[in-house]
Amino acid sequence: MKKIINDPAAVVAEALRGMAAAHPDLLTVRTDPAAILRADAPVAGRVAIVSGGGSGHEPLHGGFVGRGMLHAACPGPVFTSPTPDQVQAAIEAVHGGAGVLLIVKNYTGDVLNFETAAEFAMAEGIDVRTVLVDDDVAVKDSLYTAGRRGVGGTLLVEKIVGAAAERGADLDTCERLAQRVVAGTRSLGMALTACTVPHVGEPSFTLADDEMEIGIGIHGEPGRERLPLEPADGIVRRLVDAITEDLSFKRVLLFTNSMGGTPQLELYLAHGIAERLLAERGITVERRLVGPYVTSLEMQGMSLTLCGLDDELIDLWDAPVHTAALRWGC
Amino acid sequence: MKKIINDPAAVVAEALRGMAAAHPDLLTVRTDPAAILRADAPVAGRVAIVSGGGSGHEPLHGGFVGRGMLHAACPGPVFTSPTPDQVQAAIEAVHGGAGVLLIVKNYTGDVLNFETAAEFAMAEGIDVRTVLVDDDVAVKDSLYTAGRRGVGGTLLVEKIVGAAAERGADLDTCERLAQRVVAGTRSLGMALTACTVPHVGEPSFTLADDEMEIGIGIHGEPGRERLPLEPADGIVRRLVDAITEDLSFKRVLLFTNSMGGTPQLELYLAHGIAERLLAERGITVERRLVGPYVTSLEMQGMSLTLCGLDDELIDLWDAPVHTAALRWGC
Amino acid sequence: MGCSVEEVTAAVRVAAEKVIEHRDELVELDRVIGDGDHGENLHRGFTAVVAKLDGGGFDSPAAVLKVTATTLISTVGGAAGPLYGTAFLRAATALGDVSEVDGRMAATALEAALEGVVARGKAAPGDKTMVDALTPAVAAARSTVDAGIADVLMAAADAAAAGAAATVPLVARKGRASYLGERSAGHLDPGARSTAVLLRALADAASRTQRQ
Amino acid sequence: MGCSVEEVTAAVRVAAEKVIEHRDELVELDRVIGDGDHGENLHRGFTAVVAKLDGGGFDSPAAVLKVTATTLISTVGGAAGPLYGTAFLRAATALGDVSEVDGRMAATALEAALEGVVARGKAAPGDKTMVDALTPAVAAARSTVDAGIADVLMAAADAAAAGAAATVPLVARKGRASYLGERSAGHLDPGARSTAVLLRALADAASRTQRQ
Ligand SMILES: Nc1ncnc2c1ncn2[C@@H]1O[C@H](COP(=O)(O)OP(=O)(O)O)[C@@H](O)[C@H]1O
Ligand SMILES: Nc1ncnc2c1ncn2[C@@H]1O[C@H](COP(=O)(O)OP(=O)(O)O)[C@@H](O)[C@H]1O
Ligand SMILES: [Mg+2]
Ligand SMILES: [Mg+2]
Ligand SMILES: [Mg+2]
Ligand SMILES: [Mg+2]
Repeated sequence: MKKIINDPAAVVAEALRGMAAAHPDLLTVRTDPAAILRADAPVAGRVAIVSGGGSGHEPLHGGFVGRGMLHAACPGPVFTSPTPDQVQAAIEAVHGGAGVLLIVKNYTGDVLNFETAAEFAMAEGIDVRTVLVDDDVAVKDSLYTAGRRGVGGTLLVEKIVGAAAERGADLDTCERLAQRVVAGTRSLGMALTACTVPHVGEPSFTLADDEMEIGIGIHGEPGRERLPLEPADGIVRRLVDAITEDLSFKRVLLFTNSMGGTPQLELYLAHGIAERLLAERGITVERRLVGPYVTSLEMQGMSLTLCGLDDELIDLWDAPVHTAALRWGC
Repeated sequence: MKKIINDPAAVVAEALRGMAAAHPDLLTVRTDPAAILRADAPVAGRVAIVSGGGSGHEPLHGGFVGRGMLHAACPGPVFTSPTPDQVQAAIEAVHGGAGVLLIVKNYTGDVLNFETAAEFAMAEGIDVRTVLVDDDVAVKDSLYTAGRRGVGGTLLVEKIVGAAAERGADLDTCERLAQRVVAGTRSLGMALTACTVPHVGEPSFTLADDEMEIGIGIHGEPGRERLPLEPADGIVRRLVDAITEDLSFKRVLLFTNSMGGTPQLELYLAHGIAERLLAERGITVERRLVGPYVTSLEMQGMSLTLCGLDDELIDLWDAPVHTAALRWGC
Repeated sequence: MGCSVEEVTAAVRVAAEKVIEHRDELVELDRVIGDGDHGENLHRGFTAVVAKLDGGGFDSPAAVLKVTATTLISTVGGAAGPLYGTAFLRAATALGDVSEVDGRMAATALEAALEGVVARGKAAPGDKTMVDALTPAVAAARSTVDAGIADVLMAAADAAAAGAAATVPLVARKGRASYLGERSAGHLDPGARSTAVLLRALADAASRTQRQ
Repeated sequence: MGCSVEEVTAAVRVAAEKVIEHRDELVELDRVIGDGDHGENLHRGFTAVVAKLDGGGFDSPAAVLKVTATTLISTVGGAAGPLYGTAFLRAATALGDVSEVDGRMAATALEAALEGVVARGKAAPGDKTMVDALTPAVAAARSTVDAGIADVLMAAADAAAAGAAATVPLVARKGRASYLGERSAGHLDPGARSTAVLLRALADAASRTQRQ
């Protein structure tokens, strides 16, 4: 295992120390339990947006804490959801009197831990709502699985709902808005290589030099289908086809995401192909985001996310945001 | 070779197409010869800042084109400097009547090609100045080498001089400012793994599982010293020591850069260590930048850059910038 | 004769240490069909449990199980944290304020634990989860309920081991392994395995104290 | 008897094709002590040169060399683009408007090429660059100057090959390989190698036409 780390068990704690040092004006970083908070939290009278999950997906979620997006992020150990105490402490730290919306990726661990935290916080008299993000079309949504996973779309939900909360939308509105974005968002990822979790020390799975994995998760879980490696045109077409077969789109935000180890050059190349394929299908790309935003450590690969847009969602997407990883309008 | 590409010879052209699609309002992307231009170029009465170099270092340079930074970037093939025609065409496209400053990384190929372009442009009556960036302390600056290389510090020169040009500084002022930033900036990089250039098809060098390379270049060139892999504390200390031995610093911008394949989690961890070591040495970190900004394709590794600051440089660093990869204040 | 509060404390500690010992095996099982953290998660959680038990001062077996539950909930994370936390919490509640745990109570506590896991995780037998180890364990415990606690736990441990082994051919329908679909077949479920390890250790500890 | 404009065109085309053929070898040499693009850069440049030569319509040997120069400058990039571009440009200037190139003129043109490369790149012999192939080539050409062009170029090609081979033990002091310091020793310089390939192809082409 080749990593720039000290003790594998201390990776998250040490990274949080670096994050605190890097963004002193923007963030307050707490340890024990770990939380990344907006420096100006709690924001009185505003719905607080809280998310979190296992670490290793950076900049998700800590990189999205700040004005116009998250009020708090709860980082668990690498690829392991945070504990209820941790989430509860974050909820209490950022609650500004208008309730708290939890944005939770749909994994059993995340759901159970956030659920417990929400129960505790509600017992303290805080109005807490939860929205599950489950945008991954790789997983069949059926009674026979844990349901679709939350992947790239999570960022879009956080940005759009964060903007609404910043403008003063109430908890009901934020909750419905988040559900609407989730309902209109679909993603699919693929990997060329696996990542190595520090405490595991070896790659999560092995792919031959001429293989790729379609429908990869963001936790180093293998995907649903292993196929011979294809040129970019074929790869991107598979992702676009699967997403647009799952849901029909007209006006969209196109999010081309690196799984961490894929360079910008390849990512822009893939993005260009996706734009072309969407144009061929009569889908209008109104907004785009290209970069390593929802990652799986150093995994090489990419995901595409399409999010259906209307004028309201565009306006919220364009609203000012000031976080470590996403910033515009201020 | 596992990459999301089609034809290795078409990687840059296809990536530029994707970049154009991703940033329609921000950039004008030309092909044949290739150039990435500010959408509003030429900006009348402003010094035009032009840079460029081999591709594969994204977001450098194209990701830094826009308000408050570069007016044009000339992307060569992967790791190969652009040709004089290409640079000359970019110069002519963005020249706004107040002269052009070329920011060139100090490599023989870049120097020769930009030099030729400058000659041609000056023959057309455009006042062109060139500033060479040579911030890499890995290379001894002596008569017996091609001189120090330009690496991470290039971004800082581009941002600071870009801000001055945006505010209306004249060509002499921009040139002197760039020289001042170069003189006060030092970097050092290291790698855990090599990258693979698409048209080469195999890694630029090989490192054993327990080895690292200190003083790595950004073109997949091996570095100066191969050492047993160390924990992050040791790695970062080597970088900080070498940089601060080369030049003495008081107030600095600390730039912790990923070579492309190192995840944010590790990068923040390394950043935290660097902050601690600088504090121990009595060096005040006034500004910081953490991310994959000056990369070497998918190489795993990092570099540190220290740039001496004074109030003027801080003010220029903080000035609004709106590019694909760096954005604040607007 | 049943287990006193000291004996329960000792048994939970032994169980915690066994799980800690199995860290790498559980990591490896989870790496193959999950995300490779199950062993690390339980290692972190049960290390904290051992530290809590070292503090001592428990006035009932239920208190021991309760502190185990809350410690697991606040340190494990992932799916296993809330599930094992709930299991120990329900077991504690089932024990009430008894000062000694006999075979019948142990079976009742195990049954409550299973119900808690199912209530939280909604898994059915055959879904390839820890429920596939716990369900036969509860059945076996119930059918030996009149024996001593050592025999009850031994029966439960044997059944859990068999149940865990029987997860190998299953296609997962809950938890992270379910994302793999058919490809999850052919592998042991990490959570079922850790349940078997826990129960085996509890049974061993009980036999030792009961034999003395 | 010297080479006509048609013969010069044919010789440059043969040289271009040879370099194109050596793409992978030059990539590999550059991968080891540089950045692995030398073969790709020259492949791109000389492919463009061949296309330009196909256009035809050159009224002097100098015109052929000049279009080669400008094509290389505008398509190769890297260090080699401006250096080879300058070399061909200076050679073209040295030829002036002669309609046939004899042995003496070939030597003069080679010497001008070397001066151009040194003026731009500031490398001295022994720095482990293309200068280490060109310098002995010029000396050899000068000493056979009264022979026919085929013999002059053959002598230059032999000397270039030896000069290139002699770069192996050298520590680079110019170009990208210089960053490696001592570790650059033990490897053939890619630019010296491509110079040797070019000269060998020109010499072979000249012998063929002169023998006819
Ligand atoms: N819904 C569920 N019900 C019961 N057990 C479950 C459920 N989901 C997962 N598990 C158990 O949890 C184990 C995985 O735990 P762990 O790896 O710690 O959590 P995570 O899946 O969040 O990484 C699985 O092997 C399985 O036995
Ligand atoms: N200053 C110089 N003078 C003469 N030749 C040089 C000089 N620098 C580099 N070269 C030659 O250029 C070759 C490398 O060319 P190439 O790989 O195309 O460019 P780059 O180094 O920009 O990648 C070297 O092998 C060397 O022979
Ligand atoms: Mg997990
Ligand atoms: Mg090069
Ligand atoms: Mg797991
Ligand atoms: Mg090269």
